Amino acid sequence: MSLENFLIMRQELLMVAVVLILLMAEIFISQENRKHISTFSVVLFSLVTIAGFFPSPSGSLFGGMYIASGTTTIMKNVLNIGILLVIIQSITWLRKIENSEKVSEYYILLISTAIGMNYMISAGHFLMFYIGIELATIPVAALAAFDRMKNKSAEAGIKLILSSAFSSGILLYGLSIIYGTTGTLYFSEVSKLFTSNSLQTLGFIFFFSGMAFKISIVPFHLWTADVYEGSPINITSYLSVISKGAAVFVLVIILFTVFTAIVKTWQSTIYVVSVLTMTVANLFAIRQQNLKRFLAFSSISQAGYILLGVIGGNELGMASIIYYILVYVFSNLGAFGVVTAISNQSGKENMDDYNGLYHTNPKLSLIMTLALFSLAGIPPVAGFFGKFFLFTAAAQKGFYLLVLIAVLNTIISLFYYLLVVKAMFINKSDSPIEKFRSDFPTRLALGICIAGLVITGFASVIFDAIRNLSFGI
Amino acid sequence: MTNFGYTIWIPLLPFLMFLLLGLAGNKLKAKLSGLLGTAGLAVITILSYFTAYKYFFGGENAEEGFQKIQAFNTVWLNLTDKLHIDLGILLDPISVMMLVVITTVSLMVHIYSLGYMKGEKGFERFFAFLSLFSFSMLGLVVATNIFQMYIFWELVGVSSFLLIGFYYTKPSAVRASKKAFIVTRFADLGFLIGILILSFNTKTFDFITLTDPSGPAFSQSTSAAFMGLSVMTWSMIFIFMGGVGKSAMFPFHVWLPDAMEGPTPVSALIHAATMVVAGVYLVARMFPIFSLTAPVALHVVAYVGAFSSLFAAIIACTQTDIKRVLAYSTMSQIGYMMLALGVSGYGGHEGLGYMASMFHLFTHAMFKALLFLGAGAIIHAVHSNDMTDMGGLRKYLPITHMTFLIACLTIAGIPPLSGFFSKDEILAAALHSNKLLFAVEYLVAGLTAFYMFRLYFSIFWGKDTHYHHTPHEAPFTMTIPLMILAVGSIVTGFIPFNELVTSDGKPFESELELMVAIPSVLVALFGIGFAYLLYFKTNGLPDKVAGFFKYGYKWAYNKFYIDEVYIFVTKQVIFRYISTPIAWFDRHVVDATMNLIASTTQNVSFRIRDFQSGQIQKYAFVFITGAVMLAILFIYFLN
Amino acid sequence: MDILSLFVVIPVLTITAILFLKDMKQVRVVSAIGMGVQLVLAAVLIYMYLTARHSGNTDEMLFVKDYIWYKSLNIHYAIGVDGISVAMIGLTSIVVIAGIFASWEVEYLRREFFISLILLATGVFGFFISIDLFTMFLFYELAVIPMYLLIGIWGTGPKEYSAMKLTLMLMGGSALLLLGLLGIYFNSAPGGGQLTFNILEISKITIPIAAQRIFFPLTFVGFGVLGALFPFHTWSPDGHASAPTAVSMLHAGVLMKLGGYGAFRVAIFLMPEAAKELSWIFIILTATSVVYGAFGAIVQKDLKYINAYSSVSHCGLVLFAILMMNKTAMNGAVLQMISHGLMTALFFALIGMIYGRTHTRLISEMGGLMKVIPFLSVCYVIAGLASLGLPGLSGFVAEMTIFVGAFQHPEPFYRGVTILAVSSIVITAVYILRVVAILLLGPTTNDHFTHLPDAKWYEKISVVTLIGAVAAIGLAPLWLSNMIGISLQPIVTKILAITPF
Amino acid sequence: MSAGIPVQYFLILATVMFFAGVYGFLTRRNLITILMSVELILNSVNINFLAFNRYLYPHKMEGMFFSIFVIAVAACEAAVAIAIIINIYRRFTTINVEDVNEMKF
Repeated sequence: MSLENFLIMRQELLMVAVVLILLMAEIFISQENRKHISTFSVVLFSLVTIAGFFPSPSGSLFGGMYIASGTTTIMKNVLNIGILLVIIQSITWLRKIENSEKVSEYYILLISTAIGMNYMISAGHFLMFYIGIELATIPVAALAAFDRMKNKSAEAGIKLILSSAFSSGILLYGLSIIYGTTGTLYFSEVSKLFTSNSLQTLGFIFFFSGMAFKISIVPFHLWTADVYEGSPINITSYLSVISKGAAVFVLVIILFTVFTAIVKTWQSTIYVVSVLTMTVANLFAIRQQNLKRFLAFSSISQAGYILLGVIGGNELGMASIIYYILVYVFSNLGAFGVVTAISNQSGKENMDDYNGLYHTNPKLSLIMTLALFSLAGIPPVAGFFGKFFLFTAAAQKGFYLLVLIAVLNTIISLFYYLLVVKAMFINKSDSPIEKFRSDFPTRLALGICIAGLVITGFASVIFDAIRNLSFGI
Repeated sequence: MTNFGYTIWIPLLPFLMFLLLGLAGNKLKAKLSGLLGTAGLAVITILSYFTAYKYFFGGENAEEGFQKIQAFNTVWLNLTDKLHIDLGILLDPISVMMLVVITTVSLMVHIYSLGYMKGEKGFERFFAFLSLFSFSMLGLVVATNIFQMYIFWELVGVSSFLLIGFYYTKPSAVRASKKAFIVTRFADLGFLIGILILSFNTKTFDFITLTDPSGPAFSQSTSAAFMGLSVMTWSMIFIFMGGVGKSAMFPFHVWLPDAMEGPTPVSALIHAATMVVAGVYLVARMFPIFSLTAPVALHVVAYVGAFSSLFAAIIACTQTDIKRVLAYSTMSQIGYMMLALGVSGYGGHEGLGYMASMFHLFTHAMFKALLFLGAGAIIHAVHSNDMTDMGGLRKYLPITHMTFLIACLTIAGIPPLSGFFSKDEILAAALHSNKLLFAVEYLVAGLTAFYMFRLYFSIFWGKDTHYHHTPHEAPFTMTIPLMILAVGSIVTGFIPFNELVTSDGKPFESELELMVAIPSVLVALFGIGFAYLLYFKTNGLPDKVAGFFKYGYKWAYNKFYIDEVYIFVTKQVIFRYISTPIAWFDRHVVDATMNLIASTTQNVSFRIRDFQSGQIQKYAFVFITGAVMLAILFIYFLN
Repeated sequence: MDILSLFVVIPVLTITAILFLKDMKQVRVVSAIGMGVQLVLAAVLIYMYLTARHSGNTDEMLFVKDYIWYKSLNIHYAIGVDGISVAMIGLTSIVVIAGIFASWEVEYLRREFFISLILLATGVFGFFISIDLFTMFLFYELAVIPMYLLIGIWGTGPKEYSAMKLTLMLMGGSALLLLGLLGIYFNSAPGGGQLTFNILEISKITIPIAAQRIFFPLTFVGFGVLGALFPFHTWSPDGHASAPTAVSMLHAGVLMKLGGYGAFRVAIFLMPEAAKELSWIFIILTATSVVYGAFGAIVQKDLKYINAYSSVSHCGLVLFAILMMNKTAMNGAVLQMISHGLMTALFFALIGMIYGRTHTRLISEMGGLMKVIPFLSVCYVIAGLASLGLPGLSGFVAEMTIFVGAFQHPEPFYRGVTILAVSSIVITAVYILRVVAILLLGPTTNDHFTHLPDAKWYEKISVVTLIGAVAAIGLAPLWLSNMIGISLQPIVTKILAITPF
Repeated sequence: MSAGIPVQYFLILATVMFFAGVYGFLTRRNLITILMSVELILNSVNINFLAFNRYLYPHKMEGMFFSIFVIAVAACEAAVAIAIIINIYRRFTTINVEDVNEMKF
């Protein structure tokens, strides 16, 4: 493997290296040094993240099974930022006594999934894609069941693994049909041979269902809420941001490059499911009391909005999706960060528990508010820009009705986001969450999120850079 | 012609006085502010007289008659390219005449109020409001354009509102002021609509342009029509509606009697002499248009005037509150003026009615102010408004008595007092135009004499009432204005109006028509005699007469139940049948729809929760169903 | 730094300063100083604007600054003002400073209160200086969202419900608006070329009429929700009733004007063809607003509800006039925005002050306050008179300009509807006088009220500022009207190009 | 793989297996059985791949490879799933899927 090849695949390889280093460390490190594993992982992963930003060659490896381009690099970078934030946020939780034995395990599993995601983003062949997607899913199931002592965690794990296995089955069945009708699994060749006959459409629909499962699009979303609620919070945030983001990226790439022959079909499909997703998720979110579950439904509805970027099949759409995922990383991790901090401190996860939070923990409340506003698309935080660009992308292709449905849905979503704001600022509580000071990792992660929320919006460079690397059909 | 620029101070000075007294009034001593206000008014009275002298006798008018002079004009607000609201001063015979009337009466009232309002709480406020009123009224009469007139029209309305409600802790005064404002406001709506229609068709507000017989108003006369009447007719009728409201003509008269809740000097100034004749002035101001392009509207003016004068005169015969009697009498007299305008033609002797109307306006201002101020002096002495509480006051109030008598004789039309001359001209004009109206006015003349002397006899003669406090004559500040106005009532009849104030500015010959004058005096004397019989001494006759008319009396006593109609319309129709349903509709339909959307959302949200059953197999079922449905949809339907 | 950006920068700086203050007492002082500077700046701006115009500068917008922001979408941070925006900025700075003084005694979470208030103001100022649709929309939403907290935290009554309703409905409006803006954007270069959000550039082209027919209603209704367009006005009574004084002032006084301004500057200016075609629908709706709001106000029992319905009526008049699409009526609309902004702020300030003393807003529980608190009562009467259109106060100027302008419409239908709208002046008089009579006049009904203190100094500042502005416009409207009129010329020219009147 | 058997037979077999798997997944109550149903689905996919490869595109091996990978991944999946099922049994003392139902709505 030449240096060139290494550079093309550097992010994956570096991550593999990190995983290996951590495995070694797990074996050789002394008991008292174990508590530094977290810091060590953070440092290592930040190096990986930073490395991703250096300019690097594009190209393909393994006979076209692996493709790296500017677009995939920036997608990976966005995800890496998110993963880094999750890793930082996890530190406090991992310091708990019951987790002390499993710290490096946690990081190994987490980074393994990241490797899977990177491979699936860079896939040029359905086999690579399949391996990537499974690598990105199976460890997460283990992570979801990480809290061995909690019923809910185990339940989340089983629900995730079974559902994802089922969905993989469906997806594979779709792939097998595609293979049967085209005789190849290379993206580039499939796209040439793909027509819009019924069998292929069926194959596409099955494939799409499998992907929709990962992104948690209605009606393939039902696992989401339960798994999110049951998993440890950091895993929930990982699932809601990183897994989803990676799946969206892959979907976009595949739709834009492979299924170009049936654009009309997949546009209609996405039209239907995005309306369903936004509406149903919002309707469910209204009633939620558990914040994790609440954010789960919120993230489902966000997926619905994201599909607006997909539907146009245009360059702007891809740019706005990448941008939106970046914003979404900051906003959702900001919100989850606050939930994590409070949960770590007090074990409380319900909305009622947040009553009067502003009076005891004003900073956390403000961060939460900004994050929620960003999710709702309220200026001046970046979510506003992100949503605007998504809608612009859909409108560019004339999907005005869909945009209308989406914006009406944002009102519903604003309603439930405001419920949280109301709880924190307006409601009174007899037993508010105690005033506390978060530890450094939490503050660092939240600080990055807030900075990201503000900067990503106003610094147009970021969007313009993404735009330059995007492509349409 | 240009050296009338100083007239700008005539309206401006009272305005400054208003600002001074209004903003700093409570810092000044009460007496000082009263004096300041009065002094300011004295200055403009002099200015007005000077202007009148200069205008009428300055020799500037040549053979072509009195010109309209725009002494000052400035754009206040630009509306369209052609329409702009100006503020300015227009001098022509009627505006100059009005200046004299207003400043004279206003000055008298100011002086009178120094005594009458002495010691009242809010003395300086009173004078501030008076100044505001003077400003508005002067601004109204000198208006160069109809919109300026409307502006000041509204301002006099509000000053009237403020002054009627001067005793703001008294609920009846509050009610009265509210009523006055709203009723006139409704009429003003008509005025405004009239202005809109007029300006839309003529593209100008300017009086000089409007009333120019070769101007745009006249070329428009037959252009468009609506319901059989030309637009100009409609606009004139609407504009006249404003006049009806302000001049308390039927059916918008209801506010005037109630307005007597205000302090008596206010009634004298606003509700007798000046503001209420604004409607007449308005018609006079627009007279060429009325006369030449909208004769139908002019007929409306005549009939409304005639009906109101009769209507009011009948009611006046039955009322016992002296100020209300005077109020109805005012209404009746204004009806006269309206009628006179309504029957008048344009130019030369044809314009007799116009001249007569202005003449009567002038004399009426004098004697009606006198009557009100006299009534004020009586109320001041007796502390009651009701004539049944009075009687035999001539002994206690000699000056008031004499001046009151003069005023009564004047209004009754006894020669050689001024009322005789002006009323005679009106009757003559009516005779030449419309016999029916003429007959009505004869009747009203008799009724007028009757109710005025009913008032006079019941107050100053009649029973010897026992008073708690011996009534005493008012102070000089009050009696001097009475005497001045009495003189005015006597002499103003000799002013040659036919040479000064005519419809086209040119003088014309007019002489006393004995055929009209003698019977009218006889009718008046008959009325006086009848009143003498009934009220000179206490006897049972009035009740018998009342019994004779029975229902008629009852209806008249209750003012023909017009108030009740109004209350029905406002309380029942507007409040109960329009506003309450609208408010209900807003809350329970419009708002409820919005809330329904929200609650439906919540409801649906609750209904669909079973989808999320927690059963992984059900999830998978939905999953596979969804996939299959999508497949079916796209393979069989949308492919 | 150009003068216009200062209007956004100063509030932001003020907020930053407040954030770092230790002493709570200083918060209001700093706010007052910040907004005072803003007021001075507004005066300077007006002066500069007039000077520039005087010296023959006939550009459509003055002080234009254009910084590219999102290059790929051609989004700019573009600012500029014409006479209308200058006037609105003046209005805003007056109302904001009055609002600051009116909320001098907010105790609970004072720092947060003033921050939210100024944040709201930032949005409003930003909105008025923007000439880029994106920036405009951004500031629009920025102005709306603090309302939730302001009402929810510092409000009274069913505040959470009202705040939620208000926010959601306004956001609903902005949702439609967003769609409209996107539609405009994608049709901004019908002949090919660079799409743009810049109002001035879009105004030079004609958006295809088919697109206009879709996006004009969206944009107009979107702004109309904020302008209390019937039937989307129901957030207004509840919202105003629950909001704290200064918030009601700012909201009714300034924020609702965003609706009118936007409807004018975006919907009508950019899509005049569709506006002309569809105006009859909205004319009916707005005329309904005018009359309906006024009738609705008559029977209300709560002072704030009365004023809220009255705002519906008056703001309806703004949209009504805009739709008449001639220079005079539009001029009147802008004047009405300013006038209504000032006097409704005045009303809400006074209502807040009265409520602060009597602890009730039900008129039936009050009476004869004139004797007890003469200063506030007289001011209330003045506000009432302004509201019912007394000459010499601003309401008259605005309403008359609207009526005369609207009546110049060539089609009889529009003139007929105008007469309907004109009739609202009577209804207005009815409810205003009803309140004045019950609330202020008559004997003092409640013994508890006999010793109420009259206005404090800061309350006087707040009220007198507003009255001064109301009277100034009412007495000498010409310069303002001309300033607006000149700026209306481009749009009038554009409309005339469609069908000459 | 006798040449006498047409490809359709394989495909029908695969389809039947697929739906049997789906049916099993939806109806079995035992978590292990459910896992087995998933394996059934995956194996149906494998048959598909192999049949397609062998009959339609015999000169390339993509289908073969793919099925090998699927088998491998399925094994991993099963490993993790069974680990979690064991944990479920510890926590819930049952592996009846209907009882693993703490979170819903």
